[in-house]
Amino acid sequence: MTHKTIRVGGLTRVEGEGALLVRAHDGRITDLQLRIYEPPRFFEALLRGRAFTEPPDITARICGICPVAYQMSACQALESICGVTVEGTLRDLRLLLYYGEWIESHALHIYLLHAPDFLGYPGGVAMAADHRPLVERGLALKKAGNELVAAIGGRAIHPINVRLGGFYRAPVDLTPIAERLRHALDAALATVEWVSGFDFPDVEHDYRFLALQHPAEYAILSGDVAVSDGTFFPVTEWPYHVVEEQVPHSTALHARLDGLPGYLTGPLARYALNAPQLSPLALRAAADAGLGRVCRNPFRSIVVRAVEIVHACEEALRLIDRYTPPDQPALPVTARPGVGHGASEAPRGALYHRYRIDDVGLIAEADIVPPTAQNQARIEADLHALLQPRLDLPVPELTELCERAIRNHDPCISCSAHFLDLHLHHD
Amino acid sequence: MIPAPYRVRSRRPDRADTVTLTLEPVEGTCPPFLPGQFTMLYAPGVGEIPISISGRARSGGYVQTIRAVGAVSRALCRMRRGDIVGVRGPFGTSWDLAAAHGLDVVVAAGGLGLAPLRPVIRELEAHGVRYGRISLIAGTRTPATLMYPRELARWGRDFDVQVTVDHPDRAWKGPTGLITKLVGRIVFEPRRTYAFVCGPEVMMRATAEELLRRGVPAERIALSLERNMKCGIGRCGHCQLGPLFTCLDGPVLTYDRVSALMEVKQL
Amino acid sequence: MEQAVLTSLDPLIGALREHGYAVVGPTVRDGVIRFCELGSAADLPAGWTDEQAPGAYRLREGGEPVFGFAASPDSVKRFTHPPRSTLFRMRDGVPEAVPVEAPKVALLGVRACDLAGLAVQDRVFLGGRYPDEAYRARRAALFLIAVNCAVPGGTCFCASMNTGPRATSGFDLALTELTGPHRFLAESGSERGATLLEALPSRPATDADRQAARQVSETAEQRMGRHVELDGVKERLTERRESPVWNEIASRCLTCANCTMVCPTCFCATIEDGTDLADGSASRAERWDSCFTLEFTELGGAPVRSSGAARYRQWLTHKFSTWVDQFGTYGCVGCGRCITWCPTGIDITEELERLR
Amino acid sequence: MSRLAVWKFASCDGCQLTLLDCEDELLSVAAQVDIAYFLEASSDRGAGPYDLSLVEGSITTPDDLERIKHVRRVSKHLVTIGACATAGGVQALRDLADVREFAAVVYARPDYIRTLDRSTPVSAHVPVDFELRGCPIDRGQLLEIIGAFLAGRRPVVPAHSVCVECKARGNPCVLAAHGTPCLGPVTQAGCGALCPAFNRGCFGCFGPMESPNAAALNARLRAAGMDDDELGRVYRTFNVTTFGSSSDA
Ligand SMILES: Cc1cc2nc3c(=O)[nH]c(=O)nc-3n(C[C@H](O)[C@H](O)[C@H](O)COP(=O)(O)OP(=O)(O)OC[C@H]3O[C@@H](n4cnc5c(N)ncnc54)[C@H](O)[C@@H]3O)c2cc1C
Ligand code: SF4
Ligand code: SF4
Ligand code: SF4
Repeated sequence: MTHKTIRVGGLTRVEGEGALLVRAHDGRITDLQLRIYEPPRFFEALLRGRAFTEPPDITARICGICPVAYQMSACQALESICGVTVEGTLRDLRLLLYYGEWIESHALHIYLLHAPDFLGYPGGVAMAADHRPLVERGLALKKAGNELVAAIGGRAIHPINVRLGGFYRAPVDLTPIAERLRHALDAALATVEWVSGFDFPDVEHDYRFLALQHPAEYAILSGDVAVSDGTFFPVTEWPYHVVEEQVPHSTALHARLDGLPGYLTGPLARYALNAPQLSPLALRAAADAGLGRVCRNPFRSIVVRAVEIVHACEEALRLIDRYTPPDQPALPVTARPGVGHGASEAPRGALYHRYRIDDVGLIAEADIVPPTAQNQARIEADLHALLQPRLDLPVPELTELCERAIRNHDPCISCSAHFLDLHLHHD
Repeated sequence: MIPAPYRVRSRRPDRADTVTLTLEPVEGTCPPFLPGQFTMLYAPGVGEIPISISGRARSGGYVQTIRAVGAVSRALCRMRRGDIVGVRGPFGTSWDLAAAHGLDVVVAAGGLGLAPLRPVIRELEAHGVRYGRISLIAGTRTPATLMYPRELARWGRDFDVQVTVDHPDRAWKGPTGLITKLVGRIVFEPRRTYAFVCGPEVMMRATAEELLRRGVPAERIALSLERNMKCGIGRCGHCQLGPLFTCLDGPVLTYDRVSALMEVKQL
Repeated sequence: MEQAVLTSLDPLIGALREHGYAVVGPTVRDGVIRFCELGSAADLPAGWTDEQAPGAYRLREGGEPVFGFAASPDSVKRFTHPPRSTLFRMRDGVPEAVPVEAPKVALLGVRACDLAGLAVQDRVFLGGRYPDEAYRARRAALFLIAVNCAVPGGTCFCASMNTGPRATSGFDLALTELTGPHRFLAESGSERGATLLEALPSRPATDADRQAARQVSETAEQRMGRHVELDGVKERLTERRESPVWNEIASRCLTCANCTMVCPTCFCATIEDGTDLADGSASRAERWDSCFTLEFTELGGAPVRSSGAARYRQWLTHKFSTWVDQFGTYGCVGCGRCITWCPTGIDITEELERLR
Repeated sequence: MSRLAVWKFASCDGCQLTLLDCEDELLSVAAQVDIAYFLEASSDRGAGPYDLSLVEGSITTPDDLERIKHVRRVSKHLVTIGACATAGGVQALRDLADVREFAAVVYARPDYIRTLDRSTPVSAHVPVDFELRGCPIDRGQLLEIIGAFLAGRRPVVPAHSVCVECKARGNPCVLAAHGTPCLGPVTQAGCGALCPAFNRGCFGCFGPMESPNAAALNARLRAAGMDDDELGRVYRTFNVTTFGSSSDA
């Protein structure tokens, strides 16, 4: 018979726990489920009753890969309730911290998780057996990112120096880190060149992209929400546009945008919507890599990530260059009741937080929409499109292809505050 | 604080968990030691612990008996012939054998306490004429855990040797229970007796108290104290017992100096 | 002893630099007056003072003097007995000593109690059968410029310990800050101190300067924040080993070890043996330890001093009783740091009084 | 070559990421140790048994309850890493609430969610050879643990207070000098006294030290301006239950 089932149990080289199940009947996919079995941790519930100052520390623990993203979205949502806007040097420091996380997270994904797919290794460490200098370059790049995070945040994972209004202590001198970033910038440029030479499957999807947009910069820390269909709205209107729904096969919620499922957030979206705002070297690297104005091939997202590392290094250097320590490490923030929204661009895409503070300064409601939840439906669509014409391939090959297609989106499953194994059944 | 590299010249398993090593310096000769002194033995990369010297081998090396109880002692017990061990020392005070000349001698050992007392017994064996009556009493958990069984049998030809066990097996014909009971079974003249006592602290206190009660003067009851030691040279502070640094002022101390200290809980 | 009057400390700092010393002295940083490398006399905490009380330290603006404050949070111990130092590395069975780091440091602004603390450390580290050569090297690399205390802190009791407030020995130079006009009476305490002093721009000291300096120390002595009755304390503490007071103190004691860390004389250390995962070499480090930790007395898998009461008793008894047996001096110099920096404000002078 | 496995339960991935964050040591460690099972980093799934298993995350689902027993069976040494695995993690806040109500807050169909009432440390279910604390763990301590287990030595992971490290680092005490509430005196060392170095009070992410006297500290923290609610919260964040009844404000 022509029943076929593919199961990928325990997705590897993704952050968190997930699996994929595909069923096909008579050459048609009948069911495709990206399952997230990351145990639910109920962050939105456990935040209730906590002090309004606590979400930056608590939500950081949603994800060890991108804690800064959580801290930044949380801070901005809460500050907006309290009527505080962080600007100037303190905002620069936040950006620097965030660039550090981008460099670290993207380098991790490119070198240790994603590139092994293109070169045929089970992982970065195995790849090092044949390509040691390459892996060492990747690790050095990653380290530069981590050091930037640690220089500002205190440590690379779950920084301790972030607070509402700014920081507990502002760094005195960032020049030592600049030296490392200059090397990182070279390594980033070399990375773009390297990954752009990979052999990419010829696949394009008609994505609906969503990314933050900022008038003055390639949006990362803040911005309004732009969609490739022309929709544009402030973050405060997020809840009217993005609605999360639960699917039985996953502990992650799926998000719909303006009633339609399957939009994409992350590097491809940012690049499509904001590329002109990339730093000069990043723009040139993108052009040299042949990315074009918009990139719809998810396999090439690795190139976009590399370009974004260039951008992050170059911008970070610029900010360090103009850095002088602020007079005060933080603006005073006093609680007041109300609702606030905050969004920033985590390495994997837009991350939205909403909080309501009650009249004694405690969190009454929290809502967090992480990028992976937004992308899950779209990843399923990618897989559908990819598998449908190739169902005749042997299962091991299909399995590998599926894993690769999923890794294209660097899904961070831990992130699915509320969120992913491939099981392919040809029934 | 830098150990000298020594080589394991021989290794003899004594019991399931106890090994006797003979150690020789990679370069030069072993510094002299006095009975009762200890060295700090270093298992490279694992750690360093105090271990008594229980004799000098014919080759000149230190003979040291180690029971595997934790990480470092286990690593030392696993050492093979030819392996490198770090040695610092010898450190600490010694058993004052000269003070026992002309006196009856009681050697009391609990468990592994026999190891630090072995050089004392060897001296008594070699120069028995210098002393009065010599008795050796030893307590052990089970007959199988008795230290140096062959040597004990040999010593039994020269001295009065008595052994008691906590948990006898079927074959055991000898006494059972606390070592203090053996004090009543040996012959010595309390006022003219010198006692060498080594074992767990409770055993040493009970034995010392029993000897004291029978009239052995406190200053003629010598004990070997055990405390946490990191440096062996009075610098790390860990081994303090009241005013004493156990590593410098001890480990061998007479009961008159320590009885009051040993009474205080958690000193 | 040479004496001279200096009007500025910059030439002194400059001269020390020229002699290859890093000049380390008090400066305002992180909300406290602490010892850091100085660029010039302008980095000194002129116009700042501190208020010290049990468990509390506050920085305050306090008028004109440059040295108008009391003991710094940290003691000189950091320079002579650093928090952690690597002792040796071992590769293929051969141990190699790690060279001792003994940078040339000029400490500007140490107090009489600090010097007394150094004297105690000298006995501990150099006085016995096994002198610590690393300590000796670091100690020899220090150039010590004392400042006589004018404003003792609320937790100071050096006068009762006979260690201050006036520095009488153990320094290369000693300064007394004088006002109207602002100047420093400098005296040398060593040959190198005298040579240095001679080379500085100065004017000779007059009787009036000397009189003013004596006055500073006398006033300081009368302003001691705390007092300890030493008479019989050594014997008393050993007699009080079973006192219920220890348990009461333990109810307030955090066993956090802050007191031993800030104490200028506490010398206890532990050994950390390890291996390098990458190259397989072994190494040993020495690091500050404290009689307040449980591992300190671990024997056969359990600590000897398991209770907080026993640990506090060890500490206090060591300082005022058994130290005397061991080293012929008290283990306390009256700097008051353990009182100020105890998070719950346990005050040894008060506890000694209660144990009377 | 010794074989290492890394396992994940309910967690943020941060603690296992710490291994990948050992950028300078990762490749040399990999030369000494066969990293046989590490899903986050490799799609090779080397079969057990393993000499050393590092386990991240807390036990929160019926499936995980079974899986941890499997991990124990295939591991010679099992070391738990991080506050989730050693103390239940921040998600153990559910222990103080009704988990169904928690699920209802987050999910429209809580009935789809399979979860346990409590988030428990690994040691609640299987014997553990060593617990490495921290949220997240410290990189240096992780390398020490791996080295110690391979060399058969006792890991140098002191259980004393953060204050010891704080003083060694030369931080001025934020509690005494600024009146900033700090849990350092009752928290186990390991982070190098990071927060005080950044002018912030320790919030206890390494869990309780060997002999915590929270009652004594609380008196001081109240004096520094913390009220009972705040005290209750600060002890119950990343190590929800381990500070114990002594943390009851
Ligand atoms: C002066 C002196 C002389 C000595 N002479 C000798 C000698 O000749 N021969 C000899 O064998 N020993 C001797 N010792 C004792 C020896 O030093 C110790 O046994 C050694 O320090 C143990 O170190 P370790 O690293 O092997 O064990 P550690 O890891 O330090 O463990 C120490 C002890 O803790 C116990 N332990 C560990 N974990 C637990 C637990 N969870 N519960 C209960 N107990 C636990 C172990 O059983 C062991 O007894 C001497 C000690 C001193 C001070
Ligand atoms: S302990 Fe903290 S850092 Fe580690 S996995 Fe759990 S939440 Fe993440
Ligand atoms: S700041 Fe906190 S950790 Fe540091 S010494 Fe003070 S109380 Fe202890
Ligand atoms: S100081 Fe405390 S809260 Fe901060 S990192 Fe260290 S243990 Fe965690």
